[in-house]
Amino acid sequence: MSYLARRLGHAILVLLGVSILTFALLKLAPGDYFAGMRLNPQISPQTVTALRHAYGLNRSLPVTYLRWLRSALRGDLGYSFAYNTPVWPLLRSRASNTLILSLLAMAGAWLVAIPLGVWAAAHRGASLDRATSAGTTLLLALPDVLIALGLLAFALRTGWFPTGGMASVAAQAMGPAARVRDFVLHLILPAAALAAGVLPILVRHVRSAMLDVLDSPYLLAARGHGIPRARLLFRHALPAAANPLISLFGVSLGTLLSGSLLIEVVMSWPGLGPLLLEAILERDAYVVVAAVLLSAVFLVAGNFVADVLLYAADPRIRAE
Amino acid sequence: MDRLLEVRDLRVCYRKGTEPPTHVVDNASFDLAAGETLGIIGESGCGKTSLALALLGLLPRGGFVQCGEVRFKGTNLIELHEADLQRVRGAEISFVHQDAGLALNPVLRVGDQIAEVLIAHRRISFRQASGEARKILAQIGFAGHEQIDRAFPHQLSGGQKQRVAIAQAIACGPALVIADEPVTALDALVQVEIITLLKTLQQHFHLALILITHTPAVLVPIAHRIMVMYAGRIVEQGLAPEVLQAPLHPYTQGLLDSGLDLLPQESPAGPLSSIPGEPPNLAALPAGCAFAPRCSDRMEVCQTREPVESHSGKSRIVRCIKYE
Amino acid sequence: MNDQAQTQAESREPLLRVVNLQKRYSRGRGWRRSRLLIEPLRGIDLQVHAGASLALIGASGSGKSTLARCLAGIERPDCGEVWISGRQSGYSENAHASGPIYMIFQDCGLSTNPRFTAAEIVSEPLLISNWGTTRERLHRAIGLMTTLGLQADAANRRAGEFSGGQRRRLALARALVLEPRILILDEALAGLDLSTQAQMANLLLEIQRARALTYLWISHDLTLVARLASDIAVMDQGRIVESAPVREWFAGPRSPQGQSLLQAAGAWRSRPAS
Amino acid sequence: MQKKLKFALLGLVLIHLAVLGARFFAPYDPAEQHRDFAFAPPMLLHWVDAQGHLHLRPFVYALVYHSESSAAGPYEDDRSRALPLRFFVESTTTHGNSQSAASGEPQRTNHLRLFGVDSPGEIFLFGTDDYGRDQLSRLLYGGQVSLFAGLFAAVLSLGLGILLGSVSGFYGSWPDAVIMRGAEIFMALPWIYLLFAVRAFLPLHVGAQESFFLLVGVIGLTGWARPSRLVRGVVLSAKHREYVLAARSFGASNFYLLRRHILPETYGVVLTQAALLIPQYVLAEVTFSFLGLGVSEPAPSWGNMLAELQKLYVLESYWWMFAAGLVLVPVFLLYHMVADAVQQAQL
Repeated sequence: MSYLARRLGHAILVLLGVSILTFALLKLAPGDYFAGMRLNPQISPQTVTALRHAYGLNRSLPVTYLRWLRSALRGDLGYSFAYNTPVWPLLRSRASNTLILSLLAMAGAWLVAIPLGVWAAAHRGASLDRATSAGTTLLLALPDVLIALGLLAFALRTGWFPTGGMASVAAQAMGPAARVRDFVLHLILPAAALAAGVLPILVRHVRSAMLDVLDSPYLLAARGHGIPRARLLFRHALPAAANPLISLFGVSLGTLLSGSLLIEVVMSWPGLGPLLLEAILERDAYVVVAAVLLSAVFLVAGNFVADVLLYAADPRIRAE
Repeated sequence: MDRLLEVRDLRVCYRKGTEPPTHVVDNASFDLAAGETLGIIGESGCGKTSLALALLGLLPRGGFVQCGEVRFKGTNLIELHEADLQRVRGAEISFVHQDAGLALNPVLRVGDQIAEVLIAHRRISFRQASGEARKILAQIGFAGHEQIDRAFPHQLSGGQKQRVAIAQAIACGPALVIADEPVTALDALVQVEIITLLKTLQQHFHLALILITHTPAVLVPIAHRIMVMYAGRIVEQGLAPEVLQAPLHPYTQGLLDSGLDLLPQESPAGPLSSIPGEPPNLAALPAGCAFAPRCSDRMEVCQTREPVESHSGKSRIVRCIKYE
Repeated sequence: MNDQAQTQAESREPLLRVVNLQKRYSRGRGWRRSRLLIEPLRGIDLQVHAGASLALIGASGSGKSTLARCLAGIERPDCGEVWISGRQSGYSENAHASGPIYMIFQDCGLSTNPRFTAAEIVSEPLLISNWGTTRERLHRAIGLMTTLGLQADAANRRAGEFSGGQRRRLALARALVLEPRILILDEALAGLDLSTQAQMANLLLEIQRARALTYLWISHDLTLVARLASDIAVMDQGRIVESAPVREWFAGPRSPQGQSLLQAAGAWRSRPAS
Repeated sequence: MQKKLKFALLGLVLIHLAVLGARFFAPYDPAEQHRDFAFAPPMLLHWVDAQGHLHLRPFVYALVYHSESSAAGPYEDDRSRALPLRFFVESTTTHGNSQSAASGEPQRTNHLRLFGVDSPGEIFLFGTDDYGRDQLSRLLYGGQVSLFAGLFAAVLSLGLGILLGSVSGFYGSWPDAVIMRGAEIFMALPWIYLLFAVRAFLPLHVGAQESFFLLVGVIGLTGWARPSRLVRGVVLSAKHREYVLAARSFGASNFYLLRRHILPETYGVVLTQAALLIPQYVLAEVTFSFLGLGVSEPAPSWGNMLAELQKLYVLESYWWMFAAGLVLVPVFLLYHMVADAVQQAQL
């Protein structure tokens, strides 16, 4: 249990570090939202100074950070200058959209990757294995952007899928069933693009983790005891290969979040990605910090989940 | 004596890439009776392990049996399909691997690992198999340890792991157990325990045992017969006392001379006896007798002609030109 | 006169004298650090005379290898003194301060860098101590390799291409190239086939005679110890519990640890089963 | 295996040379606009003319504007005007667009190009964009930005990674703690978010050259964490190898140990990482420029060329605008081949 407590403490420390890092970066940035305002002849310099004071932008870095951290812990992540609204409500719906997309893509990619990887490893060198490896190689060389644009072009040409957003304009008027159908239709392409980005990495790792285990002396020994093949693969080999795969789970979440930023922008999925991009272009400081920090929260939480799974799956870690 | 295992002219090859296959075991013939212990000795890289793995069709990637037969209770194992072989492995013939630390699955409880073997060969529920596994563990020296079946391999000592591996091997009551260097990785004291355990089991279950080692001393308390391998060939076989006390082949003599004595009072002062040189590369064997370059009794003819097996006495076979 | 006094002092003084050597590690993190204290050496006192051949035996984990590493200057003992021919030596990070003690490691496959050629491996200590020119170093390395039964044409082969026995010869050559007075052999023959083991043992005996070396054997193989050592010290839990000349010890070890070690080795001595 | 590596390296060298020699290989200046030919489709090279005669010198047909509403697109081939390909042509580049030539005297430079067609007439092998700029030329020039930004950034972050990783692994104690905690913080952010966070505090609108170095800096400096952790791992295990201990017992200095024994151990990991990081960083540049945070118009980069596709009508109708994304595929394949080959050579 102390292992998990340690991992949790570690995760919290890392998040604190991330918050300091992002916050410091933004404070070092030349110009903020009000710098742009200053250029506007209709707003007097006094007003700008007063506003800066009101938002606490004129205090020293540690003080601003501590104030921000204290309010962040209360759920107040600051104020968006561009949207003229508190950051958290703005972020909350965007973040949940990103999570829906990422988790769905994650589930889809793993559900395909595990059987495919195990199967390729079990038939090492056979034509099916080679085809899988050629497929993953090609998919790995296709940039996310291209996949997303390709799928979007496909949607445009065929008209089978909507070309962006989360819901049709007419969605409000639809019945519940139709609304769900509409939502799913909007979700399919971005999720597919996202899953296609991580799928080749997952398949390759599953395959190589399985190969390592299949070559291990204890699998040879199990074969020597006459354990049937299917049982050998799923009861003996897969749990032993789980360790690197669970670690991969955390890492793949990072890749997925990175990929989703771009895909959200391309496919106009109203997630964190487009919000962050806008915020950067608008120099909307608190939104940038909050969005980046939130992405770190997702990733760190994902890694913590991986730690918990690892704890459950590997007796050697439990014994530590 | 009824023959349990008959191996005839077995040849095992390894193929690497496009190179011609290397013969790691050649022309191997031997018999084993039920309840008999056969020790196989030889330096590393002389084909002992490959021979053992070939008996059960467990050769690693690139290895294959080129010719010969392995008759177990009358069935030729070489001709069996993988699915049929799988029914033999663990149930009729089982294998104890070199290093039990590596041969046990690190993420499964040891009790379950034994139960797995039972489930693979019997129509039996998991619960029954677990109970059985506990009984077997108690039988092989874990009597005092109540929760031992719930342990994971990393929680056990080297000797305990080897015991678990042996428990797996005997779980289904096989007729033959092949143990490949079962004690090499262990401390001297534990080595004694494991060999004693093997001996007890062998007598109790009337097991046939093939014990592979490169330390002849290990065989002294347990082996009925001894087989010596060099460069993929069986160079000498016979009853253990005969081979140990009066080795015929110069290689056997060299091996035994460099190993067995212990007390300084008994051992002569001066240099230790040893076989000069090193075992040859199996991919490029010298012409004639493979041992000739290292042999103290080398004759002219040894470098040109391969020796054939010659029988001396009831069950003594030696492959050396000296005795032809 | 001064020289004479020193020579006299040296003849009385053992070549290697170890006084109350201690070493401990702590495992674990933070506040749990103190709980997991491992003490591989709890006060070692040891004397080895020139030309002797002392075997350190004991169960695994008794501290044999840690003692060897402390003596060879690879690890720093926490307290205690090491005297070599009347001069105190100590650990230092960079300069080699343990004096003329070198060590041959357990597995020579690991103790030779697979990227290096044989000549590079053997001449490495010379290079490190800035001895001679490249040509002189090479000459000396190859000379030593030939003495130890490695062919001169092996000099340019990489370590990975040698067999286990040959690699041990390489490691031995490397240890001898700076002409040490004491050689520590940490399981230097373990894992070899018996015949190769015997070859190496003979080679080591020969070298000991030729170069007046003092050996410190670390081994769990009593068969070899019986043939190679002149004295035996039994270690248990970081202490030396017994030491005696080899014949005396084999005739009857006094410590219980020694007795169980000998008993284990003797189990093989029972007559063959019929 | 060696053959695969050689093939991949050769391919990469050729691609990089082509990009570097863009002035010679590209038929047009990247900013040169042909306003009459906005979104012209790629032209086909022909050897056989309408009459069925074979020509040894390949030619293209001149394009004529047809009608916006035709199914085959607004342009069609003028079968009567074959423009034979000329090699090693002396070409005059007009800086600024051809439309504004009347308003002032544009700057002119002459240099040799690999191929071109006789004036009047144009050759657009990869089509044009909405300003009528030749895509092939822009791809070649854009590669200078995209490929080399990735390359330089990888060199930067690997250099940093080796330095920090080996210090961390070799010296341990507090430098290790500081460096590794730092790496953890960097790795706790999804990579693109990290890039964006850093990019966010830098000036938004900068010139093409500044933005190139800015991107190299941002990408290179944020990517040190993973390579440094890998290098640290290798150094840490190498440090405890018995041959390192042996060298230490002969009195070797830390510098000697690092140089002779430990750093050579990391070469394999570093090369593999390089082959994996470069394509990743090329993609990062493309992503930045695609989203308008990198190299901006009119200087071409594969990212801002691809950005055209964000307009739905472009995405729907002008498939050749995908070229800037598709060129990434062979580049990535070749880099991945190098990574695979290096990795296998290590085993």
